[in-house]
Amino acid sequence: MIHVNPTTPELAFSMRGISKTFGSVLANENIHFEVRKGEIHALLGENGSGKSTLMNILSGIYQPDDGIIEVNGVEKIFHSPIDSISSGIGMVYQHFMLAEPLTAGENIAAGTKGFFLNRKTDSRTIREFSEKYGMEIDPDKLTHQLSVSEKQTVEILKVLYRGARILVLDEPTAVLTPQEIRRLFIVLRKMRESGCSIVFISHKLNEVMDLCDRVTVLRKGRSIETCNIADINSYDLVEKMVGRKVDLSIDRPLPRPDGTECLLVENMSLHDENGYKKLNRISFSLRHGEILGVAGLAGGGQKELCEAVAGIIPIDEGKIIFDGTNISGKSPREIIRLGVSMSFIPEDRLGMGLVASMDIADNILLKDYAFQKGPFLHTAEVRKKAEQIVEDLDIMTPGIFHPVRKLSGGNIQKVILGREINLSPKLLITAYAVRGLDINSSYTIYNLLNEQKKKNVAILYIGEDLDVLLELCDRIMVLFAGEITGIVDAGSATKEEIGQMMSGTKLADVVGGGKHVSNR
Amino acid sequence: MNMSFIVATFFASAIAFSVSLLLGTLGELLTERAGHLNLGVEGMMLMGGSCGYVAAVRTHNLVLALLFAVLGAGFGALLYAVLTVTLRANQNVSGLALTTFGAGLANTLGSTVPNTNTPENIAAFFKFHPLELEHTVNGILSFFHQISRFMHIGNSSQAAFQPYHINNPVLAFINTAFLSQDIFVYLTILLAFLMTFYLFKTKKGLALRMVGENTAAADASGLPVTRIKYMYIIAGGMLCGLAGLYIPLVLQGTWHSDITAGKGWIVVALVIFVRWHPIKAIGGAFVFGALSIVGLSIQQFSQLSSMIFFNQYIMVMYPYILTIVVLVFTYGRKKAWRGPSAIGSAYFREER
Amino acid sequence: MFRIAKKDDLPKWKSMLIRIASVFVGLILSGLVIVPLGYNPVTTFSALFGGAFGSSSALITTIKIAIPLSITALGLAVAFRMKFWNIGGEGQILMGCVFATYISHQMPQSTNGVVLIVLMGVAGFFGGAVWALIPGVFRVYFRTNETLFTLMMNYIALFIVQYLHFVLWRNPASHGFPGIKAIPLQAHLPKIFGIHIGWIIALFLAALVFLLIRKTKLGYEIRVVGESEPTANYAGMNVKKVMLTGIMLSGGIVGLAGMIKLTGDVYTLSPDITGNAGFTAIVIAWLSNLSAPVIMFVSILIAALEQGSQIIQIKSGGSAAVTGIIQGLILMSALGAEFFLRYRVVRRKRYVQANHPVTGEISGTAEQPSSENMEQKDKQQIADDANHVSEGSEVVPEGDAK
Amino acid sequence: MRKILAMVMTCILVAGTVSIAGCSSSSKETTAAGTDTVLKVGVIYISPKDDGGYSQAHAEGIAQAVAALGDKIKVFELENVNDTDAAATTSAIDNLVNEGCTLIFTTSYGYMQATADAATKYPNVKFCHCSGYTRNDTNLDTYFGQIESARYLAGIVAGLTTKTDKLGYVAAFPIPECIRGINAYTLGARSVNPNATVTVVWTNTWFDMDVEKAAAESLLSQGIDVMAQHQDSPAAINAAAAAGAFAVGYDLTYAGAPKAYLTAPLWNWGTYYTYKIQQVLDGQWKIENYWGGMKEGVVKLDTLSSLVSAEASAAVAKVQDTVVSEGNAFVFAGPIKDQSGTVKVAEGSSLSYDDQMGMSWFVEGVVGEIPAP
Repeated sequence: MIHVNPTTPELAFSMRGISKTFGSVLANENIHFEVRKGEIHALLGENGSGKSTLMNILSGIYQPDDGIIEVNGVEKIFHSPIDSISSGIGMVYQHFMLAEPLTAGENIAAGTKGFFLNRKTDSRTIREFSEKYGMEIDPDKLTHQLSVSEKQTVEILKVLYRGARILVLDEPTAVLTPQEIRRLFIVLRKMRESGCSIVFISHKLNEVMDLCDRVTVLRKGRSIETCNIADINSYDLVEKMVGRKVDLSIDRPLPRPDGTECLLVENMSLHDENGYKKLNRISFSLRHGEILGVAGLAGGGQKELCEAVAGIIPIDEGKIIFDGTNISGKSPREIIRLGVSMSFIPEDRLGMGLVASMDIADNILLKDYAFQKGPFLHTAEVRKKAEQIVEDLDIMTPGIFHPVRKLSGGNIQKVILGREINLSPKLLITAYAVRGLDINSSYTIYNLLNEQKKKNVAILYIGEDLDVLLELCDRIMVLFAGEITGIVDAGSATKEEIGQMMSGTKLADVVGGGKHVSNR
Repeated sequence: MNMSFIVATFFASAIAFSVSLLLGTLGELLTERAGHLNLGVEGMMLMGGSCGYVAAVRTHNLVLALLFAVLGAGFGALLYAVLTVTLRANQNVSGLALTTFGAGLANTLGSTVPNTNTPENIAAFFKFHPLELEHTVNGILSFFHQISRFMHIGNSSQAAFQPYHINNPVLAFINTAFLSQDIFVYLTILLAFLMTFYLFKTKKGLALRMVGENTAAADASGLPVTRIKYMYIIAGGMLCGLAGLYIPLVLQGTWHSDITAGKGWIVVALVIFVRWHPIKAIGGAFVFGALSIVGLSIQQFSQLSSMIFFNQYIMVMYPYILTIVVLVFTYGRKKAWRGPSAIGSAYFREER
Repeated sequence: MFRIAKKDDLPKWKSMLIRIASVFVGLILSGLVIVPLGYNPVTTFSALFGGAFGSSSALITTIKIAIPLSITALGLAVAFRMKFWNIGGEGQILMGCVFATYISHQMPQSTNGVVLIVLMGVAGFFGGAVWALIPGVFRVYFRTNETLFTLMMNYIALFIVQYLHFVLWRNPASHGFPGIKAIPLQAHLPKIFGIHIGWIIALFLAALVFLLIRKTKLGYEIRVVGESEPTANYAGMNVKKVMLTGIMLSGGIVGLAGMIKLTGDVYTLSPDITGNAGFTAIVIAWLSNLSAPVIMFVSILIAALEQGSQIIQIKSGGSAAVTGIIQGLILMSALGAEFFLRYRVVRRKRYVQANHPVTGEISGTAEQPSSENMEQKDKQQIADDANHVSEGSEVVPEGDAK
Repeated sequence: MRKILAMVMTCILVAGTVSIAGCSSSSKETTAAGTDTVLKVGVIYISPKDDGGYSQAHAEGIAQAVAALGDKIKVFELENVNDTDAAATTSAIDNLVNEGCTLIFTTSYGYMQATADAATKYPNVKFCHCSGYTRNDTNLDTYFGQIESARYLAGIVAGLTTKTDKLGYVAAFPIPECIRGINAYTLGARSVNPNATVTVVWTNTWFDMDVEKAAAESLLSQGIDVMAQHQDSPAAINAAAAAGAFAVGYDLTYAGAPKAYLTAPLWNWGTYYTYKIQQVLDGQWKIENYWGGMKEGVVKLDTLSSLVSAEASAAVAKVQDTVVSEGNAFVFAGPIKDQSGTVKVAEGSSLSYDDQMGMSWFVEGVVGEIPAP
């Protein structure tokens, strides 16, 4: 559905000539961005293209180095979010900005006018808003008891409650199931009907094409183009995002026919530190020279799966058999010694696997030091190794004594992968290996993985982008709420099938049924 | 003298002793609710105490004394706020530096009024016990007596005034233990209730809690985070200043260097003990206050004082052990609230 | 309009300069504070530094004060490396002394001095380690907040020592005065250059801690655990074990500091034996950026301030408390200076509006008007900003530190 | 602009450093020049010298000596020197010696060991330690006074002031010094009022207002109407005043509680300090165990306040001359019974100096215990 304002479109806000640097990184460079009243405007761009920075400038979180912001034709300077909010701009963050021990209602009411905290009137207003746009929320529930989509609802209500007429949603669908996404879209369209302007940040083209009226594409911190959705197709959009014609196909060497079973997981269950069940009777196998992809929504148990195989967290029941040995209950160090390597890239990228403030050499040491003799570190050999890795993987760095946090995302990824590959593992686990990377860097990583595959390494690939999963992996396993909803052959499965399984539909019940692939 | 009187007097001493603890706790509680652990309470109490006491001695004016106590300690809190909010320095270390500075300033200032006593007029103000039963009832009775004599009402008009005397032992106990305190004590307790209402029933209080729980969220909600932090850190410091003033001005009636004698540190423990809740602070302060002086009263009963459990030095340990128990208990439970979670971390908007 | 932005790492000499400048700012500020209180800043400061460094005997006294401070700070730095906020130095010093004293009382009178000192050292280490491990175990297994726990442990240790001092270990030979029997003569640390050998031990420990952190596997593990527990876990480290070992080392070294003060300087355990070293050392460790060599240097400076406080009294007859003001302000400005190492204050520039006429509507697909001229301007401004990073920084502290 | 500012600041800082360094060197020259002519005297106090108690009594004594001896001496005083941290004491003595002091008074019992060590370390410096017992043959002696004589007189006042016959006594430590004082006070009170009892609370501190106040309040709640103390803060007097009771002070005249204050046994250290410093100035230094009393003027009873009855004044006046001339020998003259009624000092004899110094029992009439060490 395409919605176009019949009369001369009036601008809700405009940002012109916006520049912003972080240290030496140029995040936004002379960006121009304008949104009309009563439209849903997509802000499209790759990771690192400057979308979030631009929106954080609009919401007053960041101060631009340069540029002008006008709201309703009046020039504004936002010193803090207060200024932005009072101009009628509301931001819904990707990482929720909620105080967990407070109730939903309190989170919504915080910072609004009035002196007394009146649960009744607040609840009534909240309910009015929820009904108007078709949302549901219990204001008296504590925030940490809410589900992800309820938390998002709280965030949206929060900005509506403050009288926002311009809503900015930063990748709102990343954490939602398809059903929840559909519900969100209904809400957003209702808001558009009531005259609100919505900025929808995403890198998912299909959602943009489905929901939005106009789109602005950012690339490498610059605004590339603004156009009507009706006037453009998704292929052109990708080209504008990436900056060149892209061949999105990844080559997929055939798995070695002689690949023996490397990893066998049987009926594995585990729970997290709060006692919630995170994985429930998971069974799958992985052969040498094969890439098994794992798809699923955030929090579906991918992280726990990696950590359990790597021995970091204990399992409640089941078996993990690696090359014929049961490794469940073994310490991470013993498992590392057996040849299991894991690179896990969490959301903040440097959280697990690398030590941000340490230099490259010290980070390379992370997996080696334990196998050195004596109580002292032997740094000389590690330095040599670090030099080698930097050279082999073409890591852009002033030297091996450069702190990794100062490297770019792609180079950080190379450091961690380089270290893991250097251990000549038999099993390589990578989670979100290309998160936050531009397309070029991503392809470098895919190539690295494929090289390992050719060396007969078994690879467990946890990914987010279904297109990539489908092209890179040999098989794809889908997790939903800690259970396997199906394992499919990547060559023949479709995105839709995987999407259905990601939202909890069992493979057998999937509409359009792909080829069933045995999980043995 | 009977046992109940001894116990009642002990209660009264313990209450008077714990007022400054309670005030300080309320102050530090505000600061911590804003997400800042200020270990400089001792310093701020000393600053407030010395400034207020010197003002009292020089001007004989209670209002000025209170004002200077508030300003002195507020200045200390301001220094802390500049360091930890604006300059984002480590909170623990900044608090320790504030204690060093505050103690130095207070003792230097205090040495300008050696060997003085609280001015008579101010001391008299604190000798007034508004809830003391015999005094109050007799005041009212004699007032009516005077009126009735003047109006020649009833038979009693010519009779001599019969003062009321408490006969009921329970009432006497309550009167001695709880009702014979100065107005400051009751105002402080009232403040604890008001602060509870403020924290949990007003939007200002909600804003404060939000800042202490998740500063980034509060910022994104459009709360003036920096202003709120400054406001409550300084307000908290001011309360600590009043707590500090109470010690030389009322409790001891004279100034001596380091007169707070570690009460500021007890306060830091107390805030955890009462789990950042103003009303619980009333009880907590009393328990801490009572336990730190009960050993002296127990000396009178040699069969008790010879037991190690009731030893003076063992008994003062209990508040801290209790605090540790509270700490372990709350952290041991999975879903328990562990206090304002922003405590200890500096907030920089562009680095979330 | 000003705003704050992150700064890239400064070269070493520049950050050094800022830190040194901050000490001077602290001195200037304290000068401003003490003048109204009736002190002449020039005579006060000259008494302070003359008294601390002016003669060899003054220097000896300063170093003697610095010894327990530096060793305590070394110990705390190990814990701080793991982001274990050990503010229980006071308690660990006390317990180190308690255990060392106990050993000295239990050993036969005739025990050889060296043997006795070594045994007391082990006991002191053990005492401090135990006292740190109690909160450590709760931190590791229950994630109990260690800042508050260690603070409480200080008081418990203090009351234990008071109990020993007044009741349990009261020396019957002291005419009824409270007090614990002094350690035997042969347990006194020998002197070299007029100072007990604690200074050699301190230097040795500094080297040891430096090596431990930089050159050993354990030190590496401690650094990784401090930076990121998940990463440590991931690398196969036994995080709990590393933390407990680190905490034990930290507490042990702090306990050893107590034992050294006991055997080198005080000879008798008393509740006041710490001389606040447990708290002062926190500030030292922090200001030294947890670096062992710097700790030695900063300890001397802080010790000079403490030693100078008596000289101020002797020279000017003033109150001892005035050094508290000076010390506090120097610490505060040094803490504040950290800000200028990490952030910079930039003036917000306005976009030149003339270059960019306001248009009511920009057609759907139009590219933004971006003239060459403007591009250059942008670049110029970015370059300007870069200049501020490198040159503006050393000016900032003086202007804003108050 | 910023560069200029930076340069200016640097110049200021450098200039500041140079001037400070310059001053410090110049001040050293003047002190070095004056060493020969003047006797430099060092004094160490446990608390601030204006503490209104023990240290102030000493400081006032020193001030008297300065007034009396004028230019011939120069005094350096260190206050707030912790007496349970030997390191602090040692460095204080070191600093005084470095300053050129050749006569040093250490005024608290806790300084004893550190003073003795310093006496060995600095054979050319003379040390006088107050209230201890360690002496040597060359440069370390001790001094104290018969404060019990004045306490005995104060006891007479208290014994005749009390209505309830219950006296209270807030005492620091169960050490002979305090026990002697309690006993003397009790003997004085019971010499005029045989029914009087003295209840003791130990605070285990010389100066902790909170504890002393709480201790006094615990006594007052038992019906005690005259408070006495052997501590250095006025907290007990203030507590008594607040409760409408009377109080006997210590160390110095206390003006803070005019409605409670009866009198106090006082120190008058000026007599001793003038005497001892003069001794050194004259080159007559001798090791002694100075134990002056009311006769010498080191100890006195404060002028009785207007609250003291005529009867009590008369009773004091009656024995005053004898007490002044005979001192503690009169106070501890037999017969004296202990708490259990056993005669400890027979009629006709008096407690010896050594027995007084080691006193570890309470006389009859004291309510309280001496904790076993």
